[in-house]
Amino acid sequence: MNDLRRKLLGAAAILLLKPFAALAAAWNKDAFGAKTPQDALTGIGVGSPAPSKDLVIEAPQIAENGAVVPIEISSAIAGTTAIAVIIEKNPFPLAARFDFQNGALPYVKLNVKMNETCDVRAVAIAGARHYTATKEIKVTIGGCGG
Amino acid sequence: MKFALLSLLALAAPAAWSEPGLQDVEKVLQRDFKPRGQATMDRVRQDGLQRLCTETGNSPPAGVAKALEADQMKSIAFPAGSLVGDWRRGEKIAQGGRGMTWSDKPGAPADGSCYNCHQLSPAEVSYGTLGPSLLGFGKTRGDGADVQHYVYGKIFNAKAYNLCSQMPRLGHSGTLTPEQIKDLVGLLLDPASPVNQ
Amino acid sequence: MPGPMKMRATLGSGHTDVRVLMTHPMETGQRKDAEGKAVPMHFIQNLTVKVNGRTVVEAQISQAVSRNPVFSFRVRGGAKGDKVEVSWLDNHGESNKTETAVA
Amino acid sequence: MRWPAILVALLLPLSAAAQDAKKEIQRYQRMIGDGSPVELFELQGEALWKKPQGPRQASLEKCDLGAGPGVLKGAYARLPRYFKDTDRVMDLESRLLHCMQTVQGRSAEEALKRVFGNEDRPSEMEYLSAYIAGRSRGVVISPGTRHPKEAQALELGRKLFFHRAGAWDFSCASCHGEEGKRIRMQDLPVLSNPRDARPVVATWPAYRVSNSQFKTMQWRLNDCYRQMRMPEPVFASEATVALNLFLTATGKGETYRGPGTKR
Repeated sequence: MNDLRRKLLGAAAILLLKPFAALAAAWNKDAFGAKTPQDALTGIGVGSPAPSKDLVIEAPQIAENGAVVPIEISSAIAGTTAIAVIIEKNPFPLAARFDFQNGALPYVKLNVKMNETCDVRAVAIAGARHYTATKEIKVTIGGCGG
Repeated sequence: MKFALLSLLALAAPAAWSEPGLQDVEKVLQRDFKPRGQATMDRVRQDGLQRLCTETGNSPPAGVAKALEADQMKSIAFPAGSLVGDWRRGEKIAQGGRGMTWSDKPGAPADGSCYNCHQLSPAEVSYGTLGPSLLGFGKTRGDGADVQHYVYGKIFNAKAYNLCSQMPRLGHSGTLTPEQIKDLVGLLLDPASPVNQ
Repeated sequence: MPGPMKMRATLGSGHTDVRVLMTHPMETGQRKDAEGKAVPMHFIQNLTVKVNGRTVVEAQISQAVSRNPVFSFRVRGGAKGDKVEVSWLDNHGESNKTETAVA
Repeated sequence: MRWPAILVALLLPLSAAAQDAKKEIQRYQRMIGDGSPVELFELQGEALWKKPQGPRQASLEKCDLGAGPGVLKGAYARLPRYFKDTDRVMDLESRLLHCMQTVQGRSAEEALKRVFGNEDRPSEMEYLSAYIAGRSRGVVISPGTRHPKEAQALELGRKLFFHRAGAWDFSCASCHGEEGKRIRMQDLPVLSNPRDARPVVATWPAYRVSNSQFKTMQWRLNDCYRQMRMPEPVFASEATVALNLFLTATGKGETYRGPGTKR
């Protein structure tokens, strides 16, 4: 196969992929690929967030199974425009980032996977200010384990 | 009066079916179960102990129980020397729940499923309660030869001590090796084991 | 073809509750199938919630979200009949969407 | 006077911690129930129920689950029950198997090929049971117990429940026979006791979050026997239907509110 043909095929592929690429561009590859909680924070542009009682994580302290851990996060911090969820001991700690606009309240409930017992960290972004809250969730073994 | 008598008769009329006996149940099991992996059909055939415990609702007459417990005791081959193995390995064996099912690889080392029913190390909060808590077991009893002997024997064949115990005969059934049982004895009795902290 | 989605949007006190279920394997890339072959990573990356055509939530998610994801959101105000639309896009370029009217 | 005080002081921290753990587990279970994808399985089950399949290219819409051909409302809540056309007591899965053969013309072998799904692909039985059981929400559970064959199955089920066998000497009652016990963190219902059996039969079949799959009652019994270190019960066999009838009859009178969500 000659070089020109390969290049042409490549160009065609890029053209075909373009619509998807444009859509998928909003996925923060660096932050989601980060292997430490700190790198994940850096990846979403958050330096050292301040602990806040107005950012509330509602979750069970004990999960019978790490495959589904329900977490509810709400922020009472004025001007909150985004909430991120970081699971500190997961191989890739950043689990999700939600951006709220046009009347969406800074609230989300979701189910996440947890590799082991650890802190779940919520981060709220309110303009240039960043806040955080954590909650430890124990992941246990349920059932017969066989 | 007549009406009442009639309905009584109707109740007393022979049912169109008869209550299944133990033999019938075993026939049903033979017909409706199939071997898979290491779970072969010989497992549905009850041994004398299983039969007696089923028939008596786990309360056999004391005399019979004593005799059969003595039989079970004969099945235990106590190794010579110290029976206290490595508690670290014991903790792993106690945590795991694999072994002896049709989905387990035949010949692969099995676990003890201990935490399914017992509390052991205080750090493990997910423990079952079907059996008694064994937290601090060696702390109160020491680790002398008698205690070692009792713990080894109980794990090897719990039925030698209590005929209709719900605890599996982990050594007798071929689930755990003598080495593994020693490691579990270590977990329970070693003063350094987390169980005794 | 992606499996079904299901959404419920109801009026709460001063806000609208949106709950959406989506069928998706959310594969981490770590799992092996019955034949022992590694199952490739396959997970939703983007999620968009719109009310009457206006985007209200834009989410980026990872493989750490549980299989068959469920999300709840809240939107200030709202009225019966408002049109809520949720769409997702995964790392294979597959997508799906559903819509419902606020009840 | 000082004795009880010391006792209380000694016991309190432990029981308080145990109470907290129990409360947290209940919270966990409530939260996974709130965010359950069960409805997705019901939707796919409905599509499958209406999909023409098999040599006859027929859907299952003519299948008689006991309430008449195609009648789904409340049908699940009255299973297992005796069926005249087969002269057998049948549960949902055994009846579906029958319909796949008689209505759709499929072979038993083909219909039985994939009765339990896995993470890569759920089974037809799982989707269908989600949909059909869901059509009994709000209906009081009342399986058949009056026909002689039903009475006989019920008695066989009771016997099986207490029958000890297998490599580990277990019966169902080994784990489900004593009040207030648990395996690991999981409470064990005493399934021969109506109080415990009622909420269980009211919520199976169910979505299991531990493997993120929808599971049928036949699977539940199958996996119990696996953990009991027994050979495998034949799918939809008389033994499994009898055991299912025993459990369901013990829990009768409860209003069905499944499919549920389990650990």
